[in-house]
Amino acid sequence: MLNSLREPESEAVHLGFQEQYVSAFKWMLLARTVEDKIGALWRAGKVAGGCYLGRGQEAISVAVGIMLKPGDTFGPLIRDQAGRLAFGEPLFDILRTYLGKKTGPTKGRDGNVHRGRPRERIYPMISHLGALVSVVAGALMARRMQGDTNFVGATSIGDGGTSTGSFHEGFNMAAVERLPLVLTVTNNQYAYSTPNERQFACHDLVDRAIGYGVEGYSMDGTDLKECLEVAAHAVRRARSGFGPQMIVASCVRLSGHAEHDDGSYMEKTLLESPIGRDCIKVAHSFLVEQGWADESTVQEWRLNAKMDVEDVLQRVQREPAPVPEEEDWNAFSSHLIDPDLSA
Amino acid sequence: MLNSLREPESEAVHLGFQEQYVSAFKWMLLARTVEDKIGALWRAGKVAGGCYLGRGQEAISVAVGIMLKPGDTFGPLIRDQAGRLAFGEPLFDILRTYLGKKTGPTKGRDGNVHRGRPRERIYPMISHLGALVSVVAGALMARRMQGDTNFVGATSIGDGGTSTGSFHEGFNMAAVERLPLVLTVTNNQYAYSTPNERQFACHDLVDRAIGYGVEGYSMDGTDLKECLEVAAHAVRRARSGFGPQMIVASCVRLSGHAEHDDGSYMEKTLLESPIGRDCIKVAHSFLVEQGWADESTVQEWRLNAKMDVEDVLQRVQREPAPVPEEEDWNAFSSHLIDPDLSA
Amino acid sequence: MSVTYLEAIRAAQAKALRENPNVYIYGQDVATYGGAFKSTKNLAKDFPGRVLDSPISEDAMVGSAIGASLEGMRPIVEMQFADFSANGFNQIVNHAGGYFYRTGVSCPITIRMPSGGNPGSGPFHSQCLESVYAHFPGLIIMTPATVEDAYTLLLEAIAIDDPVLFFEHKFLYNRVKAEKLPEHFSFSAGKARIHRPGRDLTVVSYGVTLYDSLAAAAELEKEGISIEVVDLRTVKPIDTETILHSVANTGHLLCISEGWPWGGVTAEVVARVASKGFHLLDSPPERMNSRDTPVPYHPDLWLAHKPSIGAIAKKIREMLDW
Amino acid sequence: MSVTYLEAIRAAQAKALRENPNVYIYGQDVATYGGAFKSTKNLAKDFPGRVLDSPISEDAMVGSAIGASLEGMRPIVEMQFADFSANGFNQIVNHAGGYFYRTGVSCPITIRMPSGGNPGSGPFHSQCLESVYAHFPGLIIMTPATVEDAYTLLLEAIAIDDPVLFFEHKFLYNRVKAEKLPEHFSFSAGKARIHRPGRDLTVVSYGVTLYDSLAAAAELEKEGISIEVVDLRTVKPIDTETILHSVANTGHLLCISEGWPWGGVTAEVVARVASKGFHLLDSPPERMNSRDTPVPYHPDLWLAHKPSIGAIAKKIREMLDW
Ligand SMILES: Cc1ncc(C[n+]2csc(CCOP(=O)(O)OP(=O)(O)O)c2C)c(N)n1
Ligand SMILES: Cc1ncc(C[n+]2csc(CCOP(=O)(O)OP(=O)(O)O)c2C)c(N)n1
Ligand SMILES: [Mg+2]
Ligand SMILES: [Mg+2]
Repeated sequence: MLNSLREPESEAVHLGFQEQYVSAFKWMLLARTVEDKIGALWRAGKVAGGCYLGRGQEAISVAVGIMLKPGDTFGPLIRDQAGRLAFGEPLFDILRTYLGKKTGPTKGRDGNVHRGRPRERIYPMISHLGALVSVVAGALMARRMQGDTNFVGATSIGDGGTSTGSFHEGFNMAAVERLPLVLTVTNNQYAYSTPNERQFACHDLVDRAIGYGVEGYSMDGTDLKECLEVAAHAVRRARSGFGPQMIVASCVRLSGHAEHDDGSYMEKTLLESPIGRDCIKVAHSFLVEQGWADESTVQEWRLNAKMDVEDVLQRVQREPAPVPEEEDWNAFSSHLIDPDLSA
Repeated sequence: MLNSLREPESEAVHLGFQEQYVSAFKWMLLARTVEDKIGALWRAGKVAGGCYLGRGQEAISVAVGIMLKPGDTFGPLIRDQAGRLAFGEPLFDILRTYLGKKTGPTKGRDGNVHRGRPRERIYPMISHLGALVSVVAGALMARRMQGDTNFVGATSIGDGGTSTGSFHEGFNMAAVERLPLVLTVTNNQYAYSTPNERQFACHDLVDRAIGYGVEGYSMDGTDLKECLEVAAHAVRRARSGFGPQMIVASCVRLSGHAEHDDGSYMEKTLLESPIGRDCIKVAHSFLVEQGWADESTVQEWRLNAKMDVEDVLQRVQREPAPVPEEEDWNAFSSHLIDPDLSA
Repeated sequence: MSVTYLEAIRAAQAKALRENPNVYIYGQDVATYGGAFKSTKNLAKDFPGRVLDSPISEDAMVGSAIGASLEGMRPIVEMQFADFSANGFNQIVNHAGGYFYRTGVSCPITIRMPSGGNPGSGPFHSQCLESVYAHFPGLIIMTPATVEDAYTLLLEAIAIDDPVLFFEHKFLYNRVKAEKLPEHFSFSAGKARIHRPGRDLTVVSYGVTLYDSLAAAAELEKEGISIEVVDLRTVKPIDTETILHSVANTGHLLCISEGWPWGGVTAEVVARVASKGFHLLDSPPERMNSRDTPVPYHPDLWLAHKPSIGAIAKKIREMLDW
Repeated sequence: MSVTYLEAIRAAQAKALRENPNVYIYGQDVATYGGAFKSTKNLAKDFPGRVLDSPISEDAMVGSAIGASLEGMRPIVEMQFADFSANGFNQIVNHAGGYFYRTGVSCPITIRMPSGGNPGSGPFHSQCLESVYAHFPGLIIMTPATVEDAYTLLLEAIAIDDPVLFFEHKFLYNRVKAEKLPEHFSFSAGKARIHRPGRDLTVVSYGVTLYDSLAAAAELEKEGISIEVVDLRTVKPIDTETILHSVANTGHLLCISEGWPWGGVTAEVVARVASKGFHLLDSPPERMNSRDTPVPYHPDLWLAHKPSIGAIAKKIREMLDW
């Protein structure tokens, strides 16, 4: 089901689509694999703090991540493991951050989903939901002021995150500035334990697109084919000057909110509904149906993903933790340090 | 032009409409008169601080104010003089507050538009735009929890105020709770000097109603008849359990943002457009056309308004200013006072 | 039978809901789920319609509580983490904070602020924001350290006619226990307590660092040093009298907080004692805080970020050598 | 010819726009209108496309500046009034503030904060929020009092690689003047200045109360009392060294601010001097602030709300009688 406010050009399975689909599928496998591993490490007590996984949301996330080119900007959210990988975040960053290694992008100063590479335009999120929308918008404003062309930015938000003032202000600003921003709203039916009906009252969150004056699409987030088509379309529209694009993807979170949460409050029937499908299984079947891969090929890909994760994990585990005695307790990058506070 | 998402029942000129119209018109005259006086006092240096008037917005404001019954809640904004009067705010409150009198509702501690009577359900606004939406929503939640029925709350916001996160959070919450909240968005084309196209990108702000899942109406804010019809309808719908109602009223601010601002940046053509009409002139003509009043009657009403304002002003001017030596410098209402800070 | 700090918070809310029909709880995931930390567990079931899940809208959560309080309710807002109150900042400091002074009408809301660090919580789930809010007029700031205080101060917060920010410390939730909850008590917000009497030096603290202070005091006792430990309990208002009384006995002051160093509780306490108790002091008044950086994620960095028991003991030894 | 404080701010922005193509200004009504206080007057015309009106979205204004800074820009965000920064609080303290520490990448944004009271401005257009932001790690807090500092510190703010909050005082906009703007200067953020040398007592202040302090000093001079007045200029970092040096000469400290009393600049300064300069003090260090209520609207109340020249002089006389 592709349901946009303005009809997109027909998205027939174009040349290269198979390649893209397969590539996206492999990133999904890798994301699921590394997350399964992180979950296991967390349960084994090897990961400090929370553990927020993207199970069931790989198709949506990868579809956006894979459409971005180097030079584009990506502001991923909690469950964007797959998109991060597709956009180029190394597996090392994920594991180093979850394991708090000094070698990681935050040097152990921040954890789990808060990693990023600002210089390479992967923006680290802060926990406060919605805050990244205006940051990505500002980066795009800057590119335009600098005379750049042919760039887009993408970021995502959950059904719950749409209730934040930050989200509203940031997205409205992007609309006013007509920025090439692709916003994915991943409606996984819950914000932590809070169901949609306690979060918003509209029929479909895509109903908000018209109120911002942007193009909007509503899609089945469990079908990689649809995700890729819509994301391709939205990214292309954004890149071509049609302003912000809002993609609302429906799916179901396939775990609890985090590894400490069993999600027992979730409606059992949801998992039997079409959007309750596991996007990896759906894509797997599709690949086989299309004859783009057979079972043993998929099996091999899975194995490769496992091996990649194991390999990186082995190396990362041997890397050093941050050493408090060597820590530079200074939040300023300029020369201005307060001697009374840095002691 | 009445343009609602769900068609309201036809609002023929019903029994009692003439009475209501006339009464509304008188409030409008009174509001304009007292504001003209306040503007003059300000120019004479007798009002400290800013001076924000509602010229051109009286029809919208009064229409909502007059539909509310005692027991309902009203959270007026900057330019809601007419609605305040119609809902029952005494002229004394206005003048005492503008003149900083000790006798006023804020005792000189706050000024101009920040007055209110919380106990009588006229809520004082803070300056931070959007902040009152959730406050009114919360009051309505409380009423419902207390088992009250048959109450509504109304509040308003400007085109500029819709860009605040507060507005979004508050209105979305009201929608989720399905509260009897009537929200008026008065689109006077500018937020201070900032025109609509730098504020939002949708076609009409009423396009946001569907995204909140509420009923919405777009109307000509210069036509008292339309304002009364739409407001009556929306207030009735809210009262009858149809949830929040969003009224978007178009008009033009007939002064600068405040008395210090000549509004010279405003598009000159706007004043010649239909929404650039002075709602008081429009209503005046309508009254005469309908034969509900002749020129001399209107003249008499104007005179009465002037006399009322002069009378109250005379009395208020003789009232005392706050005396610093008598001021209780204590922000706590409970017994907890910090001796070190209250000194 | 024993009761944890977390259970005390739940029990206080249950008691308030039971005894006052105007009390209700509003916050993310507080209903069915019972709150991210389970501090409202079962309350939605036991008090139908009075424990409500909110959208992720901190500004509107606080705003709605203000409105409800004007209608006579006694709302309890739970921030999922105190850190997220940053998004409700304007409503807290500008709307609720000044309400009484501006209008003469009070605004009795309670905002529960799960605060402070835990290993691995990182920059956005660890903050101690009591000093930020204490700077604004009209807000009462409670920082209970003990199970008893978590219980009685929360009940008092709900009863008080002013907005109260209740900074409960997450590290203490399941780590401190009491035999049972107090049955008879009188309200005492704004009063500090001598938690441990001593002769040689006064340590003023609150929240989690109260325990670090007590541990340091125990260590120093073996060396013959007798430390008096004052628990502030409420950081606004501050009970200057009790502090000065203690300093009058010991002649030395060290104030300790897990919060950031610039301008917080410790600066306020030291400044008060320096002004009002200058002649009581036999050595310069000192303070200890966490480092002036975001709270780091890695447990080792986290431990080094805040005042440790060892560092406290060392500081005290230095002060008494002075 | 003379230059006002406000003109200095405009001139600094014009210079920055002229010399650095990465500088731009974003805020409500800053373009055509030239800003609510006209501090960006004509800049939109002179620098097309680089002075942009924003929606009423303080959170997104700051957020977008953060993003732009990551792309190499040097954004200047104008808050219409510092008070409205409450709505951008989260982006300022949690996003910009910790950026460098968390990521190793700096976030060079400047936020202009028109601050402080004017008669009739009331609770929401008068606030002094420097102490609130100074509490958070990673933010540099400038509080210029003079025309020269308004100019050079703003240029430095834009040049600095960290987020800078620039608290310009509205009362000074058109009330203080200089002959001309400095042409040659070296950057000096973080350094206080002895504004008026003296022998008998040190007054530490900044912003508008610097002038009240100077006026009190002039009054006391007639009584033979010689006051040294230190202008902090930057309240984070605080130049403790200069303060201690002054107190070493005078033996007495009074710190004065228009901000609220609990835990602000004055608490921080007094606490530092009490700790590091205890033996330098011949009397208890004291502080003066505005009252602990919202800033009142009525001009008479407003005057009584903040430290007056008379009250400062009185306090100093009392201190020296001690
Ligand atoms: C402003 C803010 N308030 C509260 C939280 C705590 N919190 C973290 S995740 C979460 C639920 C998010 O739900 P949703 O946006 O639907 O994303 P999902 O977890 O379903 O992917 C909450 C409430 C937060 N991170 N930010
Ligand atoms: C959060 C916030 N930011 C900035 C301001 C300053 N301000 C006061 S009124 C105003 C313009 C309001 O425009 P609009 O909402 O369209 O209402 P109007 O004045 O046109 O009635 C601004 C920017 C404010 N009051 N609140
Ligand atoms: Mg969700
Ligand atoms: Mg407007």
